[in-house]
Amino acid sequence: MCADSKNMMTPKVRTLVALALAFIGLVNLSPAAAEGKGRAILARKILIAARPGPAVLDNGVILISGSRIEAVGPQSKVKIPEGYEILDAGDNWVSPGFMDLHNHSASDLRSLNDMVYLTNPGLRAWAGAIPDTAGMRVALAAGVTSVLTIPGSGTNIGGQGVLQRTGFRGFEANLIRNPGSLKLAQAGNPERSQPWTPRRTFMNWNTRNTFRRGVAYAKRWEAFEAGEGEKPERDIQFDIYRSLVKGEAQVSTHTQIYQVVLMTVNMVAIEFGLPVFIDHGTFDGFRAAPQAQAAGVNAILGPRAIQDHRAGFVDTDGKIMGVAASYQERGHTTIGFNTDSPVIPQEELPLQAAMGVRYGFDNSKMDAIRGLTIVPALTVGLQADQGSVEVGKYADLIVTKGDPIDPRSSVEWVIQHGQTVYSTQSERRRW
Amino acid sequence: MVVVATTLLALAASAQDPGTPGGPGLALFAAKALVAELDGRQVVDNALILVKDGQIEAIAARSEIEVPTGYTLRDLGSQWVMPGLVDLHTHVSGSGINDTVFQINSGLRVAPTTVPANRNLKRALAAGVTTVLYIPGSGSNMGGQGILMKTGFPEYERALVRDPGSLKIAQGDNPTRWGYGMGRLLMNFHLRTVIEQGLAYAQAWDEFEAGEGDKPERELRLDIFRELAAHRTQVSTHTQYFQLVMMSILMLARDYDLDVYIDHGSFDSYLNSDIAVENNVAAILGPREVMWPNPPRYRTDGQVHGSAWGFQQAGHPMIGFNTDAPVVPLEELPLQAAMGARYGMDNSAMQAVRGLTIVPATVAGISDRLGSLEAGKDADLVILSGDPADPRTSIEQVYLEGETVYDTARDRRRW
Amino acid sequence: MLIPLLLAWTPSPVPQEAPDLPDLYAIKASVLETGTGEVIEHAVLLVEGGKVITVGEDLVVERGIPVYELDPDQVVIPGLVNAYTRVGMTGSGQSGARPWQRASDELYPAAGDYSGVRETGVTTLGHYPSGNGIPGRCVVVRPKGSTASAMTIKDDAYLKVIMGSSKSAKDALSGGFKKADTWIAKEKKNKEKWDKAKEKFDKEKDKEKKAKLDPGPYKPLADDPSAASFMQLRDGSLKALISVRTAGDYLHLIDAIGEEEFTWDLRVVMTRDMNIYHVIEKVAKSGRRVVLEPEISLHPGTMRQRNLPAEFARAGTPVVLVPRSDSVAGFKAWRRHVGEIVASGLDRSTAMRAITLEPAALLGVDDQVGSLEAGKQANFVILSGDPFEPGTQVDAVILDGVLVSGEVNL
Amino acid sequence: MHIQTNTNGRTLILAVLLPIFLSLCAPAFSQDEKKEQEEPQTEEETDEWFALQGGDIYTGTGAVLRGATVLSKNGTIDEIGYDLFIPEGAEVLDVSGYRVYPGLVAIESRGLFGGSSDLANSVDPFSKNMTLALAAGVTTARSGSEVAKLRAGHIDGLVLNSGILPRLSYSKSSPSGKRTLREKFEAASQYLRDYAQWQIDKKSDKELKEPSKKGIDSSILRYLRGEARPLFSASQRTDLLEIARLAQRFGFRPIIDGCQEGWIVADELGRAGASAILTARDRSSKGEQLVRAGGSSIENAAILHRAGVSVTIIPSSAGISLGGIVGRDLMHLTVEAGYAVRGGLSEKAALDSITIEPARLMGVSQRVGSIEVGKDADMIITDGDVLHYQTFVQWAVVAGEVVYDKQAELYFAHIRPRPEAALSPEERLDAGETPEEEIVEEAGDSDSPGEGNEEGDGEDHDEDDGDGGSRP
Repeated sequence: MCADSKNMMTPKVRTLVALALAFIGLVNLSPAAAEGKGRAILARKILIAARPGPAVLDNGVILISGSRIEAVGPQSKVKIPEGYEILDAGDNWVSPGFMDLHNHSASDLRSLNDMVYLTNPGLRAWAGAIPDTAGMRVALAAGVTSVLTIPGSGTNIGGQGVLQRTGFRGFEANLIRNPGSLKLAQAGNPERSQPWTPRRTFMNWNTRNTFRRGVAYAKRWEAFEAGEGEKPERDIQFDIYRSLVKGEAQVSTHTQIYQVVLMTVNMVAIEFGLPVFIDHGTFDGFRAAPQAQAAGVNAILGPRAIQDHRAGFVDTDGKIMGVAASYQERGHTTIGFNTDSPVIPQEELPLQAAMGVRYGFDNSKMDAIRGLTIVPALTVGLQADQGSVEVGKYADLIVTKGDPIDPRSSVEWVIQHGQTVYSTQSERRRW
Repeated sequence: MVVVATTLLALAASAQDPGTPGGPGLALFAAKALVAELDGRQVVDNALILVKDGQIEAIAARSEIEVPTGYTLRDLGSQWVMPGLVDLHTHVSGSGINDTVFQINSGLRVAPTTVPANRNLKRALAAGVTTVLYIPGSGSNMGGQGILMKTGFPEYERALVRDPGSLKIAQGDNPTRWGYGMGRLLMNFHLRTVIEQGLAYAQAWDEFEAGEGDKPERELRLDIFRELAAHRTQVSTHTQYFQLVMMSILMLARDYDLDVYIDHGSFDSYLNSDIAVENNVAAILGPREVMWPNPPRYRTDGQVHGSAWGFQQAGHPMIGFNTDAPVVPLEELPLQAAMGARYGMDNSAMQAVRGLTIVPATVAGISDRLGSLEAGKDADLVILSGDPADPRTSIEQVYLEGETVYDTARDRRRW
Repeated sequence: MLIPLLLAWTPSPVPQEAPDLPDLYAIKASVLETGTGEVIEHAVLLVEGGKVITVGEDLVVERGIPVYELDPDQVVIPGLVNAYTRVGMTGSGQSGARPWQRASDELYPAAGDYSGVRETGVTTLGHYPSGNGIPGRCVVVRPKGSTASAMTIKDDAYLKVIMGSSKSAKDALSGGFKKADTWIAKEKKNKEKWDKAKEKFDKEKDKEKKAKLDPGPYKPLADDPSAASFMQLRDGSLKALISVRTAGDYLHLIDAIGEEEFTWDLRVVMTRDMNIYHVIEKVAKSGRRVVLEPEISLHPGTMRQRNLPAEFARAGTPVVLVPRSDSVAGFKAWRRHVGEIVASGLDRSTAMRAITLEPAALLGVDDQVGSLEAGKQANFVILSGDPFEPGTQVDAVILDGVLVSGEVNL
Repeated sequence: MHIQTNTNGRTLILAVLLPIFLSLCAPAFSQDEKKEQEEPQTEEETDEWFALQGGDIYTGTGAVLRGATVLSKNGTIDEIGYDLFIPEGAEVLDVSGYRVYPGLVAIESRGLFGGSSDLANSVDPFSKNMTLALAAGVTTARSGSEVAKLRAGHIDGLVLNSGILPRLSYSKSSPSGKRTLREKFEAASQYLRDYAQWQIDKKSDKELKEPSKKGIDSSILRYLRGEARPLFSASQRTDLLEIARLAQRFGFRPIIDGCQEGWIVADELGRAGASAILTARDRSSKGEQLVRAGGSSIENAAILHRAGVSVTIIPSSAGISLGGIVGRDLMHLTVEAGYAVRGGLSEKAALDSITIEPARLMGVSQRVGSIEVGKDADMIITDGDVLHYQTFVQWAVVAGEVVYDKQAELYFAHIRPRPEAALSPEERLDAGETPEEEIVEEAGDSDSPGEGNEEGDGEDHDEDDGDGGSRP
């Protein structure tokens, strides 16, 4: 603000503020304030969902100090320090909070698509982001504790997504990373929405050209920062590519049928060498699973979970194929699930995994729960902070009546950064 | 000699009025003076206000100071005195303020459209509104530059307080009507593009003036950013919803370090109050004073939430009010504060009065001249029958720089 | 004793007006298929007056009888019978039940198609009337003759019925029989009335009175044409060819027939995803013929090929094959298409029977045509080779003993 | 051991048969029923026996008979129990290690029967959708005003009842409509009073003539006499309340379709003896101008059930959808019921809500909806807890005949082929699986739970823990 208002927060005012904050209890709804007393959570079954690492721990205890996990182990071994608040989940199960890498609904839903240009790498979903809408409150009550909110697929490059938590109030409290990703939609929707009906070959050329320029821009900066070459002119249209090249953000791709998924792998991952993941991958996309696996392109699948015999797609010989199962059969090992909320209500993310399993996804090693937690975390490079119940990670935990992907298993408790952000004991069940 | 004197008197005839520049001093006795300092005195009972050369010379309890000799005394009896009201969101000082050829019009200025002391302003004056920020409309993303002006002077030069008074930015809604399938994301991108350019331009000039680098080419479109970069003016944002207000705060204030304040933040904007506090972004509210029962994304469980209340909840200390005249008539500015208080704002510490005076004056960077009854500030005084926020209160007199520009004893009551 | 005749073979040029064959002649062929499934080598076929006198292996031909010795590659087969065609017909049908309607009423001998038909070796046609519901009755013709009667071999060969999974379709059939019942009841009453009157008349002695009482000869009730048709179905003087599309249709057909007993065969309309295979066993048990195209279809929802004609045949159902497309071009491709499903599993002799004797039986003219046996019409085709080989040409077509296409040299 | 459980099994059956048969409302139905049941007999000369052996039989009445046998004769269940005598030539299906449940009943369906209305004459008994519905466990479904069995491969013995669920409208959207309906009810109940009075008076005064039926809505008379129940579509609190009041005032039991805000007025609905047809996951936010509770709640089914409202569950889409977005159509009826459990409904009530409850509403509970002697042999055989998302129907039996066999159909044979799927559900990651609850439930309505069951739930405990421990 101007000279005068710079000191608008005089000490007096500041204390006032602090008081006020304390009163209305917004404090417990911001991660900053999480520090302080420790907690211990005991449960009959804890889904560790580590990768690599164990899947389950029976009769375990989780120690939380501040916002992070301090220790995990069998109740017999782990000693609970003095003064720790003990939450006994009893026969309930504890698992890591779910993460959805294809979300639109943590926003005003009016800022999804800007239809003026085909490629808009400079746009930011941030400008429309609302992490804790009424709908997302329900999602939180279903255990969805973090989402990647991305622009729509009305154009080839919709803009930059933003990674948000869902447990707290306001944007900053919930911000995980911005930019979270660059949203790429190769085909399927963009051709519909343009009055001049571009087709896939042109869209691909145009997208590819944008990527080429973006990567070149990023390289120029790299060179400059390495002391070679002079300072490039700042271009916010292409800044995102600096993050991509550094691996600080990924390309989240609306990509579906075989040839399009193949192009995602060949163009984005192999030709441009950018971190990218499949963010639909449905219909006969699974036919490109081996290539995706080879190129290290993770498959975040949904919301379509099955594929039957359809002209133009694939001959399933009458079988009704599970999409996730089909990736798995073809050797893909890093498979997650998404909802494309609001296409599927955000709170039904776990159902996506359940349906994956129903239609043949091998869950004997408990990869379904991983597909909702550690896999998405790995996919966007957050595995150090979240995605599994391991020491040092944020205490983003959900307590369910049973198998967390079973629709019958209600969520009783949601803990984010060590704080209870939802509990059916203190309020009517939202979901 | 005498002749000279008489001629002098004749010449100064107008300037004879006490309190005005060149005139004798003026001493006002009032039952109550709403001082409205930013951090300090709020009220003085049985106050004595000394006015000299259009400025406030001193203000204190009658018991505390003597009236210097030669001063004209006026006893206002049971009436109150308060600083002139300031409205930072008005469009009624002229016409032709919505150019929608381009989305970004950082170069446009409202100055050439101004009609000082027009009918609207006169009525506003009669309501105690002495200073307004006259800004472009929100038809485009960046409407242009507003001016700060006083409502009571017919001459532009005298009326003008500061040009540029602000840069007007409109982030959502209205500009989207502009067409081309443009949504908020692209508008946001356009804003960032021009701000980046502008700040770079400003920096280039600074470097040049510091003797480094060569003289940048002049660009009318971007000059305003030199003012902004130097914190000589502010960004006034048409911003309402949560995510727009969030952008005003985090992008404009935090990321680009512009002096920005929320202009008519409504709906669910107050949910940003904590980051507004963190980033020293003031909240000027109105004309929508309550959250609609059915807000776009949030649920209030049917409760009606006052915007001012909402910001106050998070302890926001800088809450002001505006009318967006002609959306709401300028003379109803005090009503905005009244409604803020009605819908839950704590008014125990005169928050309503502050929100009409010192708060807007401060965020507009003119609190050195206006916004409170402090020695050295312009003698823009409002003489009224009681609590300014109360619609029943009548305005009796308005002084502008010591000059009586409105007096119900002299003029027909306008409001 | 046999007089060997050397004959110089020359490939026939542009087919000119075929020279007539004598009334009595013999054909010597290295291979002859009778249509019954029997294949005769070194066959001799003796024809007189347009009929087959005898056919057999190495028969002695009396001196003086002209003998046409065919080229060793050439094969003789019976004239083909297409029991389900409208080639040459022009009428457009109505919907609803019109069981009295006759295809013979729209015969047009001058139709250009017939000459084309002859060249394809098809010597017998079953024409059905077009329309929906119950379009009417089929007429059997030879593709030759200047008048309808000259063409006609047999009328009222079958009654075409279209069955579907719908109340209206089912009622059309069952309702027809009900109509018949009510007509019979009425007629019965009518007769009884007359009998009473007659009785009274006979009893009466008084001459004048008797004159008044004379009921005259019995006048039966004017017959209701559609009721009549269903009575004919019952008494067997008329059979039905009922067409269905799906397995469900078949079940609804059986349901609609209920207790009624009459002769009927089945026409299966080939569609892309056919599910008729669900009832192949049921159909086989019923012992009905099935009429369908020599078509490879797909198992629903898959790319798996199904050879339904072969499946029907294997289940024991007599199969009648008709050209895929009902046009002269379709007739030309007919044998080739049958060849395809033979290649993919249909028994060869069943296939031959399915385009000759079986359709003849369906039309009720197997006593005259459909196979080369003594006493039957001398309808046969001389082919340049194996009937089901793609390259095989029609060298000559003989209809009622007369050469109607191509040529045969001494 | 066996014998003991066996007898247990029998007592259980008897214990539950009585109430069920008593609960058969509407004499109107029993006639239809006779008609229906004769049909099969007339067609079969020889009796057709079918034996389902060795499965754990979840009869749907609360009883669970482990490793028991269901014997059906001509499509009707003849005997249930242990060591039954299997007649010569009976078709026998060994389902040891699998579970047997009553076939599911869908109170709404689209496109299962191929045909339009008049199913008997238009059904396509080979339609893909019918097979897929059977694969989802549905053996009875309503189509329009008819309710019919999914007898794949047959067109007879199909329709169980018709003219069902007559609709009435009583909504604040049409005040005039409400008035007319109220008046109709007034008139009808007045007529009934007059008629009763006449019955008495005519004893004394022979001349007295019967009150005229003129202008009386005969269908409404049937509702008032309890011969049929009307169906209302209503979701908003106010409408629900109004309907409840109407029902209580005139004394009929309404069926309410939608019922989204039912959880708010559950007690009123309970008092009115209402039944609810709902989608457990229904999503709607309340009108914001209301300061009271409103909109949908995941607890809707549970709260209504607790208040004595019988609950029937149907997914948001009553058709078969292969578009790829799964979990919301009739292929996932059990998943929808699962969401009701999430909201607090008991497993038993959830199963009822897709079997016996809808059967009752459609007046066919004497034929389908549970596994009991005398009812149709319509059963599904699953590889686990029927409400578990991973469970697949292995065989579907309708009228004592296998009409669906997972391994014999193209669609799902490749998913966990049977040998593997023979795993008992306990070996799965599956906590929703709680047979104890069933036993508890059932202890309520029958005298003795029986050792067989207690034993059973003991096992489950062990294995459950065991499995947990054995996991990596």
